[in-house]
Amino acid sequence: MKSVLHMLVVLAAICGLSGFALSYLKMETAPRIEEQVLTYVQGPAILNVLTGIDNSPIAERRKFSVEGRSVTVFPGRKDGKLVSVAIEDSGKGFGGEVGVMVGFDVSRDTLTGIGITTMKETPGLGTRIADPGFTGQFIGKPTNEKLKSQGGSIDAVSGATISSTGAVTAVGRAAKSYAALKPEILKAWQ
Amino acid sequence: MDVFELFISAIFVNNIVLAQYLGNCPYLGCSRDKGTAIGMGFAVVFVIIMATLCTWYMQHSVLVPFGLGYLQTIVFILVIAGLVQFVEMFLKKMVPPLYAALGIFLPLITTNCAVMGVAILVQREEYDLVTSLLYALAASFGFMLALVLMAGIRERLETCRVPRAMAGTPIALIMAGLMSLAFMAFKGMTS
Amino acid sequence: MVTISVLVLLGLGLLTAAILAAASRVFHVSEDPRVAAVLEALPGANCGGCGFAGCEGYAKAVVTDPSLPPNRCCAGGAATAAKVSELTGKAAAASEAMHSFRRCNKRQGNVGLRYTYQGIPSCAAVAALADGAEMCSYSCLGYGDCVSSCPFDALSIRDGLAVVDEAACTGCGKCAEVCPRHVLELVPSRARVAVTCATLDKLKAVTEVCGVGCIKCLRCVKACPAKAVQLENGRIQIDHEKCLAHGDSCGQACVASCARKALCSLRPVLLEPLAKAEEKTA
Amino acid sequence: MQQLVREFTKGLWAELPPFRLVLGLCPTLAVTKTADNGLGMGLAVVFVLALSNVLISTVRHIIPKEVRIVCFIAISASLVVAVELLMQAYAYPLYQQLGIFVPLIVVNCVILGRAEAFAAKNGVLLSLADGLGMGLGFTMSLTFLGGLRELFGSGTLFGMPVMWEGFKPFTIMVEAPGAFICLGLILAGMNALGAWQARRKKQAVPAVSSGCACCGGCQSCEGRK
Repeated sequence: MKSVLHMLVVLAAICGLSGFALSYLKMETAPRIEEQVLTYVQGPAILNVLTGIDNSPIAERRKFSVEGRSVTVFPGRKDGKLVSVAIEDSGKGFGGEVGVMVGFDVSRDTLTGIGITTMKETPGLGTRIADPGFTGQFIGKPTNEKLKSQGGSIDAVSGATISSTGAVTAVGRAAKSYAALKPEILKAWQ
Repeated sequence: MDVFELFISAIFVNNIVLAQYLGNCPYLGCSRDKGTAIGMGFAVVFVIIMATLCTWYMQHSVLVPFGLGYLQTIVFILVIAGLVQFVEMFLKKMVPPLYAALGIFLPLITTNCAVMGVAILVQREEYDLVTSLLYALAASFGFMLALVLMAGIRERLETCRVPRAMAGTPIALIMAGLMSLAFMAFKGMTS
Repeated sequence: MVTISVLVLLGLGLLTAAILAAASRVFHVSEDPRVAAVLEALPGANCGGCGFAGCEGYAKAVVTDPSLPPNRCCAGGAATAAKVSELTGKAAAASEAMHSFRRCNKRQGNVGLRYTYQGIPSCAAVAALADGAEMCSYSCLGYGDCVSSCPFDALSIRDGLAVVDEAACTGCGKCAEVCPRHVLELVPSRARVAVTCATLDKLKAVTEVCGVGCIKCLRCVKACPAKAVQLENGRIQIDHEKCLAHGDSCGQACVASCARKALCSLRPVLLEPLAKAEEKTA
Repeated sequence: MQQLVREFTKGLWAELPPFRLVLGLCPTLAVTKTADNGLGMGLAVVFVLALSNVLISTVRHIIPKEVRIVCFIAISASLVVAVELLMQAYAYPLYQQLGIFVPLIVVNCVILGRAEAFAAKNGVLLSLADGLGMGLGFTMSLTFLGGLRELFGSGTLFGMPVMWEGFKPFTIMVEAPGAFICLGLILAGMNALGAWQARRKKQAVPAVSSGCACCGGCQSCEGRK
């Protein structure tokens, strides 16, 4: 019995100690990890959709809350003046959620572009929603843009209607957040 | 994803040993003769499926709800190590014939990265439970296939004249390379 | 977050330890502690020379089977046997040292060739090809499967024949296992006589291919006063226990009786000088 | 002191983990597409190996025999999680490149093998020397293999183009078959080198050892010192 107790105590102590040390380390590194993930995962997409800016959108990012959800907004500034913002959102695609980074022109309330950040669509079919042929259609369009089949002007990728719909849904949801947050955004970055 | 496609792709196209570099130590270590290879193969099939089941539940009932995703590695390996040791004791008492057949391979499996690899891969792919188990089954069959094929080749190799410096592990690795080359031909079979 | 992660890992550690502890109780298989001790004493080469699957197999068997002698481990030799006998409480019966011995003298018998073999250099391969390259279907093939099987470097191929280095041979029997023709067999190191032919053929079939092959005339069987020489499974076999028990008084009658001496030469003791020394003292 | 140096240097050549002992093959093969990946993986292993050796040799007396392996695994797994976090925080691109092989450091036979064979039997300082030596040997091997594959497979070294103009890379070198074949050739080269050295010193040519790959049971291997 004593040996069993010994076993229990030692193993539990090792596990508990490592749990403590690791969670401490996690808390210490969490902000840096978040920044790194943003830089390397969302970063390229953000810089893609926010063209002609001269600040660092990731460093100046800010969190807002919309209907209880936390939304991260990345501002794009030129000569210190806010010209565009990027908001990420997702919609249901064929293989799972399609994450889309959506850029908004603040003065004209149009889209400056979209970029796919995460997706699990069928390689060769659904993944073509990340091609410029599809994403490029959004540049300069109004924020409530839809697919042609839904009465809008966007051509869906042939053979990947569900993936395309997912992307458009994501754009729509981001636009909704943008519309709700616009006053706050303008106030935050003047 | 189509079940059939998942199977074919996990066994041939993305074979865990030859395309994903997992489980190489037993692949070279337990491929001296076919009997050993088959024994090891079945032990791995058994353990991978059990481990995937346990770690899947661990992930979805503990790690995700508490937001402890970063502890995945340590939790999974503890579960696998405990599981393997438990299975060994269980088989020894309850199913001695099976223990006699697989027993000596079980302790070797804790450090087989194929087991841990499959457990982590199904989480990264975010498969549901049934798909995870199917994937685990297919992946472990792929491991067994590679192992048994390799054992067949090495039994033949025994009777061949091999340059002295190449004898043993080097020639086995080169054979593995050629096999992996052959398996690359399956690429493109699934989309 | 700290509390939760500590709790989760603590719980997991406790659970693992508890399950393992419980399992080791519930699924406890009572194992003789002597098995572990014997295993410790064995060299751990897992050579299989004892006839069991690895050292653990022998350790288990020697503890549980009272009739199994403690000196089966050839790799460990006398020192290991002494330890094992101490642990198992078995009297260390005088360990009968064994040697591998080649039952073929094809060079002396002028065995001809059927064809020239140029394939894979392995006895197993050549034996599978039309019964081997030599006229005799039972001769030493000379491609050295035994050499590569020997864990102690006690074998070599000289002039197409396997040669046993008696000083290095531990009598583990690996070579006898791999020899596809069973030309190699284990004989006690003290053995006085041994058969140098492995053929299963008889009479003319033998004389046609080899000058020194055993033709199964059975004179040796009749000559042996101890009935130690017998025809078993088509080959002459010597029961060395009986032979050694009977002693030298027969003057190696079997060797003397062998038809034309050269035919089936039962050779004197492996250690010829010893035999000669004994003769002198007699 | 001498012993410390000996334990440290043996990992650098005499018992070079992937090439001599044929230990830890999976990461060796998987992450060596480029030299920097090999180097990064190697450094992660140095960190885990040195610290796990130190921790295990510190607590070696209080660990009960029955849960020895589980305890060793728990210790090295914690260190691996720490590496994962640090790598995510300070070297995210490397983390993305190495992917699943970062958590799989925990099942790298080198770690458990050294824990069992060395740290569980020796003092803290010796274990540290052993872990550092083995880890650096591992790093060297990985960087070398990675450099070789990168050089022929993409014509670059640490990301810089070094081959002549018009060099056509052998793409196969950065694929799985190239990894196996490259490692096989390196092992053969090591064997040939060993035989040549022995001949020069007029010693018997050492029997080619098949290393650890002859069993694969790294954690049950206690005979190795």
